[in-house]
Amino acid sequence: MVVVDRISKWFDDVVAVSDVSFTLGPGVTALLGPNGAGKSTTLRMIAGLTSPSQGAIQVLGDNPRQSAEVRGRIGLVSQQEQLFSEQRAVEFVQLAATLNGVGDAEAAARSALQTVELDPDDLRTISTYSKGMRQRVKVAQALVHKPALLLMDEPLTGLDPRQRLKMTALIQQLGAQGICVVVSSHVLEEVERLGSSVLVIAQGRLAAQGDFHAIRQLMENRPHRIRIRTTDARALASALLTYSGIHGVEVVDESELLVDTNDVALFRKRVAPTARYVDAQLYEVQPLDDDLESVFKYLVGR
Amino acid sequence: MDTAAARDTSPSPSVISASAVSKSWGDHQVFRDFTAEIPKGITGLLGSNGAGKTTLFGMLLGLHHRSGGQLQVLGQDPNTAGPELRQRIGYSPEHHDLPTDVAAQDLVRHIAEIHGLPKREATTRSSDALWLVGLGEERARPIGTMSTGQRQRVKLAQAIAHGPSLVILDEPTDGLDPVQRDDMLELIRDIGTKYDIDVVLSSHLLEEVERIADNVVIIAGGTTAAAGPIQELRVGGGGAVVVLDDQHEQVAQGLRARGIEVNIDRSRLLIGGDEPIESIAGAVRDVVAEADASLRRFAPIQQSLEDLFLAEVHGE
Amino acid sequence: MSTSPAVTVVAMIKRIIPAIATRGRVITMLAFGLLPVVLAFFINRADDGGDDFVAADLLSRFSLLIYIPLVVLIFASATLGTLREERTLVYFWLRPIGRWQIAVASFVSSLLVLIPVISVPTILLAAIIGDAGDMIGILMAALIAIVAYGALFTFLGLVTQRALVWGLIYIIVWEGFLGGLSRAAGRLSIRNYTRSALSRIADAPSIIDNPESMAVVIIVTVCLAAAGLVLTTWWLNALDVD
Amino acid sequence: MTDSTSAEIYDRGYRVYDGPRTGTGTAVKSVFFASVQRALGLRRKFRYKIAPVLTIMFAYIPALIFVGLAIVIPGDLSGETSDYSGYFGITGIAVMLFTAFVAPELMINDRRTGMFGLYLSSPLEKLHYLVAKVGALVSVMSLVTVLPSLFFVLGYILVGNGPDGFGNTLEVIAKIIFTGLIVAMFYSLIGMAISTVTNRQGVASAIIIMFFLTSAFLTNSLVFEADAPDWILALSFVELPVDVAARIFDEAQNQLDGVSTSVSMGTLVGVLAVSLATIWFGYQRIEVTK
Repeated sequence: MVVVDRISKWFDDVVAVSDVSFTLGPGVTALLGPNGAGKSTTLRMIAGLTSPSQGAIQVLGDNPRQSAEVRGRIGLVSQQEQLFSEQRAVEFVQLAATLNGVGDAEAAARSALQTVELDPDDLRTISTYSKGMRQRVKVAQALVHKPALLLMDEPLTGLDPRQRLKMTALIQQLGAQGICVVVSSHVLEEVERLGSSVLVIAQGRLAAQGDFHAIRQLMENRPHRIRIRTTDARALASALLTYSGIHGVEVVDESELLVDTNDVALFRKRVAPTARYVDAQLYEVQPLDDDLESVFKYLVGR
Repeated sequence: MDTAAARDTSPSPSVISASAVSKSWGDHQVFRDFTAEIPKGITGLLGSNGAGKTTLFGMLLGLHHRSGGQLQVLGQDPNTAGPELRQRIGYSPEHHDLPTDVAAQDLVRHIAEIHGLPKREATTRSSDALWLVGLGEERARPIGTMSTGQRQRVKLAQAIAHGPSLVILDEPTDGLDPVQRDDMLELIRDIGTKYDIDVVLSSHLLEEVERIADNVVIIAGGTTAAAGPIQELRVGGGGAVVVLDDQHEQVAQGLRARGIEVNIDRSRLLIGGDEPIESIAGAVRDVVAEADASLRRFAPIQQSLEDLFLAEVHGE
Repeated sequence: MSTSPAVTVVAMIKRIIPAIATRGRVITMLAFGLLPVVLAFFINRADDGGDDFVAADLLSRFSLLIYIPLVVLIFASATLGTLREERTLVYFWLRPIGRWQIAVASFVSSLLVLIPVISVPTILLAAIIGDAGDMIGILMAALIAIVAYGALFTFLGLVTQRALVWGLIYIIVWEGFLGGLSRAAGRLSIRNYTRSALSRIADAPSIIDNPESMAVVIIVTVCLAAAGLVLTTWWLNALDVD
Repeated sequence: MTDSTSAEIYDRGYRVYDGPRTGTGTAVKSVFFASVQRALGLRRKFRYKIAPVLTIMFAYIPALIFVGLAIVIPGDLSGETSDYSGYFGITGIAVMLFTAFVAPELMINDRRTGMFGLYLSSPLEKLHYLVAKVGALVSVMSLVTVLPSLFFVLGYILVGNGPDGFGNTLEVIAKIIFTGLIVAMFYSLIGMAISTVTNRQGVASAIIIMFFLTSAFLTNSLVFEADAPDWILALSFVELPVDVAARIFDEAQNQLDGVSTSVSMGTLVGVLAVSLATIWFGYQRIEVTK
């Protein structure tokens, strides 16, 4: 649905995006990267808000910057918070529906608001809404015309935990309906929860691409550190050191040790039998850098 | 005014002591009964958006008066001791929009000066503060040319440059990516531990408060939902999580055969119900070893601040 | 599946008008316009032998040279200017409609706000100290000013964030100062045409020397409006929206 | 160089400040100087200096021309020299433009960039802040009111065309400083009041210009062309402050003929009071950290 072919974008002499290519199909894709890595710029180019300095983008088979028809099939949840705040939510979403040429704009607006769990009959203006509610209004206006491509720039920022859970669930649900949803984020836990395919952008370049678990698999080859809490740290430590893939064990105290390994698969297979062998109880086996955050740091190279 | 003396003779051991504080804006009641003792150290103030974190900061600074109750900050009542108190507090607001065309060092020096530092001291201290937050090389740049991460650092630098006893940081990690967030948290940790400055920071990201704060205050519904040292709030709830790469079914069956309750959630097994880790650890080790499974993670289920937060904010 | 342009343009106008016609702004601008009305009212009571020529002359100087250009600048530059400044332009821009519709909607919105805001004090003033000919003349001249300045300043609001400053410099320096230096320079200022219109319709030769004919005035105004719309559309198409 | 056996590592960097602290006075001074710098575009990029420099130059050009003329045609202009206060009329446009650009810059910028919140969370109170701002604006405005006229008089003195005698010269200079300050104060407070009620710099600039032009234009048209009573001229705010200063020095040539001294002074005091009230109550309503 989206074909990005070797795009670059620079502002004056600052390179924002450099030689990035990828294609996107239906389902949720997370666009991940640190601030200033080029996520927003990439999303803006896909939406046609700005054109690449080099390279080409095709959305639904056409250039998004030129084709009005393509524009009508894109929904964008942008990052800025400002909305037409003196309006009621339903009026704002209805305006989006009208401009998108939706037949019964009011009905579409009401149903979009219900999708994001906002009350279409709410008489308050958007200016009285909390950050989370505004975020949902933005999602509703992006959904109201049933777009084929939904671009969401940092939709989870500024939401509190409960709101984030709900937004995550909604994104998953939209992806399951066959919409191509692109979500940019630097809040890694959420991307992990989305369980989607991931594009990692760092320093303007595509650093990794693929299924989240596949990326994690690729990362298995790097050194891992695991914390073990046990009843007999010393015995377990010397037993583990006999494996060649385990190159360092640090005994923190009687009940805790840290294991460094290059062969994490071996460690995972052997830890329980070894503990049983030396008759030590395992109270905790905790990988210290198995989360996306560390994967991300590894990719970004800092 | 001698702040060294003020610091030592502070009558209350608490940095902030609030009892039954209430605050209304017109008809809208933000706080009805906020009560908390905030000791020295780093304190995280948690609450959902709109819970009144910023309003509370305004009251601590004496910028607007509470509607009722008692409040002491650094041993003084902010309603009456406003300017004197604010001289000893550093404040970093939530918004990112600082004057764009002013150089970072000019801003920080200016703020230090109005907090009572003589000109020369203000100049050297602001330079020190900017080096501390990692903007030494960038100090002459206009703030408008800086990234969100750098602006957050400028805000931190202007809050600490004048050597305050207490630093109040409103959402200091808002808008930062993970790498920048780690750096910022480390900085705050340093400020709170190395220089004997007490820190109160607000956040809605629970995990970061867990990482650096000594104490936590959770506000919800206009009252204190929970307050205390972080270890006391993070109590183990019993049970454990087992994450495997393979052999889920066999391990689950083996555990059930030993009378342990098992729930499968994707690749994770949630086991043991309310039982303490000690009574299930042996079974887990043996079953995993017998099944020749790859054990990715095995840990007691801790009630995280997130759970606590969800319970406090929406439990009633 | 696209709706008729009339529907979408009206929908956008309904959104733009409340955004630019904030209560404070309308009241302030009406107050500026009503100041001379109040003064004129008292003068008229104190001294009922007022001269007839004064009304058109006073109006032409105050309204056409200061009041109308500034009021038009404030409202017209706000139409697209506010959308850009608040970064809400994207909610019009990223829709399957021609960008000319956005240009037309902003221009019409400023006309719809400006015509009542400007004509209420103008009619009152003319009613107190002028006659019917003056009133028609000043209203026509005001309308021409609104259309011409409106098209120009709508475009200016889209192009620069500091539209008000550049607009002020344009009004004071270009129209006010340079435009008065020579006849040729005068033809490049909008006030030449608004004053010509007033001079012709109200039959008041004291307002401007060698006024342009009404045909020229109308042609120039229509061309300015068209140019403003075309430029605005073209700029919208080439714009990087954020 | 350093002897390797006696090397020491010093713990430099951030230290907690335990020294004495200066009071509110210094804080006000700091805001004052920061505001003056901002108004003049000092310590900022070149493009921020263009507008102030041009406007200030604009205010000095007439002085240069008059002094130049006095050199070229000695003696001929002596009649004009008595009317130093008339110089304020000539630079009126420059003063108005300067107010329109500087007052919003000093007031609105702080509110929009969150600086105002940072100020209030320091020992400064709203009153201190406003005192510093009024001081800064009046001082900067003096650059286009007091200084050009002083320059003008000094030029005349240098070419031997100035007032007679040392006492007279001092008197003229004192008058000019006083008049200039009244003009600066008058424009500053009106500009600040308008910048208090508007939240956008451009709009405030436009309203300030509109305010002065409207008042001067309307009152003059009404009085001289529509036979309105003369007291209406007191509402011509471009001329009013100069007129009041002239009256205080009891100069024969008043700007506003036919306006009684009490009306003229009363109007000035009234306008200043309304402006101050607008600023004060406007700022009382602003809440930070809500």
